[in-house]
Amino acid sequence: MHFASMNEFVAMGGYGLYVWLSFGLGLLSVAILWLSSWSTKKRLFKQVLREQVRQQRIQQAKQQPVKP
Amino acid sequence: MLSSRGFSIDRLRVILGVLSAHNLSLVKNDRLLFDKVNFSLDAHGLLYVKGPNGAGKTSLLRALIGLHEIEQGEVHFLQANVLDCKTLFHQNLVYFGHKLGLNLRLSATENLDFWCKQQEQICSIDTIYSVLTQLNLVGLEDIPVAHLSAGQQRRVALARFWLKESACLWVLDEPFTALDSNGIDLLTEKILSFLSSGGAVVMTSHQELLFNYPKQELVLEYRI
Amino acid sequence: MWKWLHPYAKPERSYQLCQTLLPWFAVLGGLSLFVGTMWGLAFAPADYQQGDAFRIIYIHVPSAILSKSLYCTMAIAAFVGLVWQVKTAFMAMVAVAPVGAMVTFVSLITGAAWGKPMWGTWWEWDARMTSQLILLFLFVGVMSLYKSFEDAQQGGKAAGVMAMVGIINLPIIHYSVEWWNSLHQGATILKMGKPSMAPDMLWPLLLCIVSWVLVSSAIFLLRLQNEIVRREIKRPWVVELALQNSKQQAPNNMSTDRG
Amino acid sequence: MSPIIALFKRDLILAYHNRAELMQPMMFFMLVISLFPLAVGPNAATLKIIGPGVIWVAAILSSLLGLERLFRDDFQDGSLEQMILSTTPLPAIALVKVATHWLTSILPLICLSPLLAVFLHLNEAMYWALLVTLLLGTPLLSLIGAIAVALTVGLNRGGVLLALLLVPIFIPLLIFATSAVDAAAMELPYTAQLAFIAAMLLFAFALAPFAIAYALKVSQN
Repeated sequence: MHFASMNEFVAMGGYGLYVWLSFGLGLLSVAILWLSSWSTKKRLFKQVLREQVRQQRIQQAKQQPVKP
Repeated sequence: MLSSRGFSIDRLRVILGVLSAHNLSLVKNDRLLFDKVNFSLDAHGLLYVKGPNGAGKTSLLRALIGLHEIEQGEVHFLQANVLDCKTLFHQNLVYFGHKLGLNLRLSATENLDFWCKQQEQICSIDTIYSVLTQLNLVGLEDIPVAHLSAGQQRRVALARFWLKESACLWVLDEPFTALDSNGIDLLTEKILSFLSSGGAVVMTSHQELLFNYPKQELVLEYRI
Repeated sequence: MWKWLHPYAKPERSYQLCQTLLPWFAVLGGLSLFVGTMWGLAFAPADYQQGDAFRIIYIHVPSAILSKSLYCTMAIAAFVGLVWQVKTAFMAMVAVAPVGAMVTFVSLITGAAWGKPMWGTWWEWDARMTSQLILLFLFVGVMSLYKSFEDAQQGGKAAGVMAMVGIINLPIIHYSVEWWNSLHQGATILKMGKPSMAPDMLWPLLLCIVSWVLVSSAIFLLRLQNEIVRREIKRPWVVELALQNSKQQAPNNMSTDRG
Repeated sequence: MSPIIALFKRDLILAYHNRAELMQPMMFFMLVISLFPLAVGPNAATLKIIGPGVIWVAAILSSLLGLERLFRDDFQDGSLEQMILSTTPLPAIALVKVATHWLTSILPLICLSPLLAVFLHLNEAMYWALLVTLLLGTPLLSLIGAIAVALTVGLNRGGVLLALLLVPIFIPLLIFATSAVDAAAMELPYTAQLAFIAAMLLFAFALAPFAIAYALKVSQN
C-alpha cells in the first residue's frame, strides 16, 4: 500500500479531484454502456415473447372464425 | 459480343429462353419477402406477378433487373447469370417502374433524347416526335414535363417501349395506373405486338389483365 | 408456420459463440479491471515528477490504445462485410462502434483531467488529443449513419463504406494533425518525461490494458448478441431462445414468491 | 463516349435551369466570410492571419450545402434507375456527375475568391497560394463528398448528417491548404503542401468513383 491512510488515498497528493474525476467518469462510462447493452438484451427478448403471443392470437383467430 | 460471333440475340432467346430465376429469396427491412421463387420465361412469354400490397412485387421486379439486392438465388438472362453479362442484359432491357425517370425541368423530347443516348440507341428527334404523336402527346413535346398531367407524364415514360426496338425483355411495374382507356389500349396493343414478335414481358398489376394472352402467373403472398 | 424461413445458420452460431465467450470475458474483465485499477491507484508508487496525478495513466493509456485499435477492428469488419458479403460482419461493425466511441470519449476526458494539473489547462490543442477528438467524430458519424437507415442491411453497408473512408483517412489525419501541431506551437510543454517505466509502475499498467481489452470485448460480445437478435427477431431460433430464457427465470420467480 | 457527353450536356442544361439554386451556396460563402471581419474587428493584420482559414472553412461548408443536390433530383425522379440500367458503367456516370457539379457550383465559388482576398486583406503571394489550393482541393471535396451524398441520398434528412460525416474527413485538406497559404504569407515554399493535396486528389480520383457507384447501388435497395 502506497498510502498511509484513507484520507491520503482520497487526497491523492493534492491531485484527488483530477484522479477521481477521470477514474469516476471513465468507469462510469463503461458501466453505463454495459448496463444499457444488458437492458437492451432483456428488452429484445421481451419483444420476442410479445410477438410470439401475438402470433398465437392471430393463429387462434384464424382457426375459430366468428360465427354470426 | 454474342451477336458478333454469328449468333443473334433473336436466335439465342428462342433456344435459351430469356429470363429465369433460380431459388430467389429477398429480404427487406429484415423481413423475408419471399423464398425460393423459381420461374423461367421464354421468348413470347408473359410473366404476370400477382399479390397484395407489401408482398414484394416491386422488389421482385427490381431484384430481377439488379436494382435490389438478392439475398439468395440467381437471375439468369439467356442462361447466363446477369451479374456476368450486365452490358448485354442492359442492352436488351426496358424497365418501367414507379418512378418515371423523367426530369421535370426538361421537356419530353429532351428527356427521351437523353434516354436514347444513354441506352446507345440511335433515335433521331423525328422518331421521338412521331412516337409522341402515336401516344397522343401532340403539342406537348417541348414543354417541361412538370407542366404535364400525371397520365401524360406516364405516356412520355412509356414512349421508351416504342423507342428501344432492339430490346427483348420488358419489365413493367403497374404500367396501367393513371392511364386513361385510350392509353391502356395503346399499351396493351404494344405489349401484344412485342410478345408476338418474340419479346418477353414481366409485369405486375393490381387489376386482372384486360387482354387475353397465355400467361405464366406468379402469386406472392404477404408474409408478416 | 415457420417453414418459409430459410435455414440461415450463421448468425445463430455466432450468437452461441458469443454466449459461450461472454461470461469468461465479463468475469475476467471485471476482475482484472478491479485489480488493475486498485493496484494502479493504491499500490503503485507515485511518479517523482507528477506525483499522484500520474495515476491517471492507468485509465488514460488503456483507453487511448484501445480507441484506435477499435476503429481498426470496425474497419476490418466493414471490409469483410463489403467484400465477402458477410452479414455478421456488418453486425460486428455496428456493435463495435459504440464501444469505440465510449473508449475514445474516456480517453479524451481522462486526457483533459490529466492536462489540467500538468499543463494548467483542460484542453490543449496537442496532436494526440486533436486526433483523438476527430476519431470520436468518425465513430459518431458511422453510428449516426447506421441509425438513420430503416433497413439495417442497407444501413450496415452505408456505415461500412463510411468506416472504410475513415480508415483510409485515419493515418492522413494523424500525420497532418501532428505536422500542424508542430507548426503552430513549440513541442516543449508536451515533453512529459518519458523514461522507461519502473516495473512496479509498468505491471499494473499492463494489467489495466489487458483488463480494458477484456471489458470492451465483453461489451462488444453483448452488443453483437443484441444486434443479431434484433436482425433475426422473427426467426424460430430467436423465439426458442426467448422461450427458454423466460422458462429459466420463471421457476426462480415462483420460488421467491413462495419464500 | 456519346452517352457520357450526353450526360454532361444534360447536367449542364439542368444546372442552367437551376441557376437560382446554384447561387445560394455562393451567397452563403460570401456571407460567412463577411461575418468574420464583423465579428473579430476590421484590423487588417488580424484578418490577414485568419483569412486563409476562414476562406477554407467557408468553402467546405458551402460546398457541403451544394453537394446535397448532386444526386437528389435524379434519385427522386427515377432517372438514376434508368442510368444504372444503361450500358455505361456506373462509376463513369458518377465521375461525370461530380465533374459537372464541380464546374457548375464550385468553380463560380473559386471565381469569387479574388474579391474575398481583398475583403480579408490577403497579399498577392497569399492569394496565388489560396487559388492553387482551392483549385486542387475543391475537386477532392466534391469526390469524397459525393460518396457520403450517394450514401445518404435515400434519407429524407441528410443535411446535418452529411456535415457530421464529412467534416472530420476534410480536416487534413483544411490543414494542408491553410498551411500552404500561411507559408506563402511568410514567403516560404509551399510545394510540399500542394504535393500532399495533389496526392490525395489523385488517390480520390482512382477510388472515389467506385465507392460512389457502390453507394448509389446500396441506396437503391
